[in-house]
Amino acid sequence: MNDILSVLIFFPLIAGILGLVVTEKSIRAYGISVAAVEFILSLWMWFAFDPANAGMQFVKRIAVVPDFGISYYVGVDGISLFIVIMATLMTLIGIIALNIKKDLKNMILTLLFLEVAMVGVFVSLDAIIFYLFWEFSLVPMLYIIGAWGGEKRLYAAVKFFLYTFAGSLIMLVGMLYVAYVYQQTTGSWSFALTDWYSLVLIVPVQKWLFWAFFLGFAIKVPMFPFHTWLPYAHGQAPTVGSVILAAVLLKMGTYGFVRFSLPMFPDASVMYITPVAILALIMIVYTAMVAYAQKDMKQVIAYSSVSHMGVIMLGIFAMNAEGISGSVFFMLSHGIVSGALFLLVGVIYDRRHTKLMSEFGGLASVMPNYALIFGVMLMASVGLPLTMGFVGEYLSLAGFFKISPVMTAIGGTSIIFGAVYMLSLYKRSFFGPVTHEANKALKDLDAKELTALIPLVAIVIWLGVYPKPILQPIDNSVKALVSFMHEKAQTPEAKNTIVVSKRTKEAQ
Amino acid sequence: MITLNHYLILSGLLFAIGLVGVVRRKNLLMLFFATEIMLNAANLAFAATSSYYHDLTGQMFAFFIIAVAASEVAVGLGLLILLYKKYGSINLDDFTIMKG
Amino acid sequence: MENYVYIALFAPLAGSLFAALFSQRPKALVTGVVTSTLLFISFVASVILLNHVHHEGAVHVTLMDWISAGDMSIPFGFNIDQVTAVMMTVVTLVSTVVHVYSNGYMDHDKSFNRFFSYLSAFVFSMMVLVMSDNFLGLFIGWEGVGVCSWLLIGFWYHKADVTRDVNPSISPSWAANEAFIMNRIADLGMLVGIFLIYWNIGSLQYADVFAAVPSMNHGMLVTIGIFLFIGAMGKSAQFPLHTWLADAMEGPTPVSALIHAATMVTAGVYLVIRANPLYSAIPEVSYFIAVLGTFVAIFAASMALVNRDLKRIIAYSTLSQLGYMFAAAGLGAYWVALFHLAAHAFFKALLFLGAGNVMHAMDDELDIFKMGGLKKAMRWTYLYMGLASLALAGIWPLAGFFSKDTILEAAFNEHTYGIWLVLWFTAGLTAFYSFRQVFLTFAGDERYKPLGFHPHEVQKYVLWALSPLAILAVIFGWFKEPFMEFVTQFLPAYEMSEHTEHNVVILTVVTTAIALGGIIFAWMRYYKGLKRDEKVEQSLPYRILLNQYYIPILYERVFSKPYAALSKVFWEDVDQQVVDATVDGIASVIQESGDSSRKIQTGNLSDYLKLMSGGALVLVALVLFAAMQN
Amino acid sequence: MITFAFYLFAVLITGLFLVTVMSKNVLYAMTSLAAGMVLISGLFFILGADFLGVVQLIVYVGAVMAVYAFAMMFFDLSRDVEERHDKPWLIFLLGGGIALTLVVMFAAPIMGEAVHALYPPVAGATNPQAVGLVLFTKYLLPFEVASVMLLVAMIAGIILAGKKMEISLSAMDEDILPDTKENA
Repeated sequence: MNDILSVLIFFPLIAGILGLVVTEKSIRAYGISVAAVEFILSLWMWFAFDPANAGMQFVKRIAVVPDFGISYYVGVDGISLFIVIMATLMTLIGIIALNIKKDLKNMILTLLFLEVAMVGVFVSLDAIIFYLFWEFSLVPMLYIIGAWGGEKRLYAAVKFFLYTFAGSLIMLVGMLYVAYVYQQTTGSWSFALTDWYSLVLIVPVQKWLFWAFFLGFAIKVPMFPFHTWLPYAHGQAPTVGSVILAAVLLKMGTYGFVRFSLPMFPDASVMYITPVAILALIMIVYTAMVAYAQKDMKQVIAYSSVSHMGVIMLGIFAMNAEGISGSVFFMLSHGIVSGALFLLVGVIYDRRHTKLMSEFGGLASVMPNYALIFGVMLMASVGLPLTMGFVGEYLSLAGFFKISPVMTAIGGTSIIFGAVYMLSLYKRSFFGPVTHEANKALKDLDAKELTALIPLVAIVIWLGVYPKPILQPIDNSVKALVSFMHEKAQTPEAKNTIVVSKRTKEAQ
Repeated sequence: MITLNHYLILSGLLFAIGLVGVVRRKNLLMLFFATEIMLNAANLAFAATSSYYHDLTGQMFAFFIIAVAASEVAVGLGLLILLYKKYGSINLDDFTIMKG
Repeated sequence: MENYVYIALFAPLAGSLFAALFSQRPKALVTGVVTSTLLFISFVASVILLNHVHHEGAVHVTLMDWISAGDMSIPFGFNIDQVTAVMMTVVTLVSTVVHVYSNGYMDHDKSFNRFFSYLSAFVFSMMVLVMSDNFLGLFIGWEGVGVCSWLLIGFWYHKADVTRDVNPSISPSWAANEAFIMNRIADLGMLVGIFLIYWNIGSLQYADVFAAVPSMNHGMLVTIGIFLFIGAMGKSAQFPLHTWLADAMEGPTPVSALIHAATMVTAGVYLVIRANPLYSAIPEVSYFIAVLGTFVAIFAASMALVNRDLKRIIAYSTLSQLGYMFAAAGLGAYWVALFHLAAHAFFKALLFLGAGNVMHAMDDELDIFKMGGLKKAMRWTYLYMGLASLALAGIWPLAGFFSKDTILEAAFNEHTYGIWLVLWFTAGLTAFYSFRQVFLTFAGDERYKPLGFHPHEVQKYVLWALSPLAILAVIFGWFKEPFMEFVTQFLPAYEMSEHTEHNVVILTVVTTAIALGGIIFAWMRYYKGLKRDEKVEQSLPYRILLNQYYIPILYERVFSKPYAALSKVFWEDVDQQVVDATVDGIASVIQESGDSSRKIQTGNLSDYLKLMSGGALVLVALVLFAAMQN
Repeated sequence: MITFAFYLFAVLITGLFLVTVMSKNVLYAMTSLAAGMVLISGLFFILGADFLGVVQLIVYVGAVMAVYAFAMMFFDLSRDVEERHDKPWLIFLLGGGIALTLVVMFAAPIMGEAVHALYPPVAGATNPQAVGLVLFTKYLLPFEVASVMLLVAMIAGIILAGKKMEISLSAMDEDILPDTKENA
């Protein structure tokens, strides 16, 4: 059982390599079964996971380069557990819904390799391993966008790659510096996160490191003004690329904040709440407005992702268990919901080879099932209670309210602006009379698409009504994180801002 | 009294001479000569250090450098001959096909 | 009792899901029958609970945990006290009637099954709203009814957008989006209120919150009160968030009756009543609520005076009556507000459903100028609408008389004579526009004939289904005393002063007089038929009223269009020209520097060697420099 | 005596190598190079690295120079080589700069008095013996690798130089010579 994480990482890798000899005909079945096995393995991990334990579980540590303290060090806690499961789930859904004719085999194998990187990032507890997976995730995505994308795919792919790569190089410098400081303090090298947590950095050093890590994560999130790669990447990527990108890859950025920035630089994080929050607010309001101006359905959803990630950022910098738990939960719900929305746009793109809203109208009469599922996901996206979207958005905003009521009120406009652009998208595409001849004979969702989408709908509603099975382990780990940050904080300002929940205090 | 520094200075000078040759020469064969000078300068520095510190490691390095130099000459001249056969020249100014 | 709570709550949900199963099939009568039956079961359970609460006090159940993070712990908990029990009974009763009615009304609609699914889902949301024992549970219902309202307003989504001149609501889907977005604006206010409550009190349970009110800082209470009221303003369509309600008339008429008259729009009033311990503690906010309510009462009534659209007139009247309710609640007469809420639900639903009958008869024509003389063809509908209008006008002994009169008494009692005067005058306007509508529709010359309509009465069972509402519209007022006793077990009692008691007869007479005056004026002008006066119709005040004070156009010019324009600027100019251009600029700087430094690559090895030795020189010099530093 | 020898050798080596890099005549350059190398082996002997001196003589002065001499015969270099020099001052500036910095660097008293010998010469053994002891124990693996490298180099040299040996360039007519001038 302790090796479950290694199995999760390496199973798709081996399967991907073996897949090279599978024939083009049977590759789809092969891909689906591998992804399904991987997903079941991840569910098994959840089953074996002890929700009461807030710390790392299934920890495995093998020294790789002992002289420099680099080790293969993996483990999950409540924060990463569900993101891993989401990554395996979205890969499975993506492969099921795959609808490309060209080089299907390459695509499926690329997705399997991408899965390795995604799982790897979220379970790594060693900075070097983390960084390796972090960068490795770029390559399959680069290939997916560059090989199967739209007209400007090369521009989009290169932009995506270079932009995120530039950011992560700065992060790498930050990591090396942390390791250097660790070596100076303790006399031995280590890149293990758990060792780094115990390192108390002086505030000026924290400030610099905070920004180094910030750049790497913020470009990935993507925060304003580093967001412009995202619309291109989404606009040009094939459906499955967008699904994975929105669902999982963006979460690497916000996860990085939770995993690195907060526990390692609590004082700097508190100090920079205001600038980060201002960027997040710009993200929320500005990109929501930009989303409203789009003509392309996919671009609307792409910009809406940016807007929602702004709320997640607010929640992370709330510095209390409500906000951070909420934003981790929001990461999951945003992954599922935006993934589903991209799938849905892909459905219509397959049929009409256009994504322009002006080309549609009245789809609700022609494709009722499609309209229904789109409607459910739309409502989840605008944060309707009893859907998954609400819980995270509500908790994130509630958490940040403690920091600044005014900023939360501005951030809360996301529920208004979100409704504005999503409803206008829905109205323009689904309502009104059917004006285009080509739309009159559109086929509703077929079995394959329904298989991919219905589980997502079920999850969205299940976790909206009863989020406890997921929220509780997240909350346990987050509470531990918050109280750790509180203890580690040096400045009185940080001590006051980081609020340890009453329940944690009682438990102590 | 000759100290280690003397040898090192000499070796530095020889190295600089070799460098001047490497930079200055356009004829590849002559350029090879200049590299030999540089290698020798390094050998000298090694031998001197070895001798003054009573440590044979320096001499070991010098041996291996000589071995490398011998291999280099063999392979390098082979290539040079091939080049000459193909282009009829061993003047560097005649080879600019890698111009960017 | 727990089981009755769950039956009352989940029966509509079950109905909705059942109907949803058939949503893409052609009409199946079974969906209508099953949902109506389940609604009736829910109604029965509600009545049983009402009775139980009356005798044994409140019932509280907790279904399960919902959200639990940090110190926040929010269960799905339901609390059935007097107010809730009244709301539940009213909601389920009106819903049941509307469901049965819809079986007839939606008979020919191809989306019959879908309609019932939405309608029952709405009832479920409304039940959650009124039954929850905490603010977030209320918020679930609050948003849930918003979505159902969106779905139902936009029920005929296939209609195309038209200009404002042709249809002031543009299209059903446009009206639906307007309603949802406006409600969302208010919901943000409410959410902020909820956050304030959480961080100041640490709980969202009504019991904990209201227990903490007395010990709290007054300024904070005022802030919380204001934000919660912003939420209430959106849902109850108070000025300035009122425009959506009239446009919401694009939905099918049963929807207007249930959602936009009887239940959902009263949610704001319910919230204020529910939070009475809070609002009692902040009289300044309460006073503002009363003033705003009063303003909306006359403001909406004035728009109803000239409108020609059958449903819009009733919508404005709803708005006006909501103003009355807020006035009552703001003055501290919470039980009176609740009483008027219930009475209004009955007669306004009746009025709307009657209007639905007329629409059916007239092939969905809504212009009352094209009707007239329908009483011959639609005797029963005429009776129902006449009764409902009398009740609305506040004529003894119908329901409206008791409830509205009490509100006026309360206004008098509080010495807020301005409010009283305005409400009194509005009572006259109410009577006038109600009967203008009734007379123009049912009396006078048969203007529809040249237009080729063939009106007919609706099915018998539909008329029977309306009878409970008609009966209640008549008799509900007689239960004023028992109602007061019942709800004041929970709500604060409202005592009239001696002074008011003395004047109560005079007040009643004066109020009835102006109501009768309004009716008589309408009778004089319209009973004999329509006499259009071009001069009046061209006059400025008339046009202002007809165009809803130009507020929708103002909103479009001030908010919608600039928002769209700004969005476009943000996208095309800022995002592409500034942000992205900066990124590409950096990239092109790098590329161009590479392009220009390409010249170094001469291909001549000798040049490279020169460069290399230059580099070596620099490195050696650096080493030397570093050595000198030590 | 040793001081004198050092300075004598130093001056001679410098002079000879300068000839090597400055001369236009290949033969002069090669001859002075060989002479300089012989003198360097002299320095090795002064330093007590007898074995190294011998290797220097055999390998460098003997083998390497012989290879150069053979190679020279392939190229028609009996006349003076013509070289184009764009910026002669730059070359000497660079060379002089490096020489100057190196000299300045080494002129300072060498640091690291605390250096410990890793493999000190075995007491009582002559230099070749001592070298042999270290070379065949501590450096056995590099030694073997070096031998493989030499073998590879030998084969490579033969193959490279021996390709198309059957075609004689000098026996061909001018016009059927492989494209020489065009490609140059």
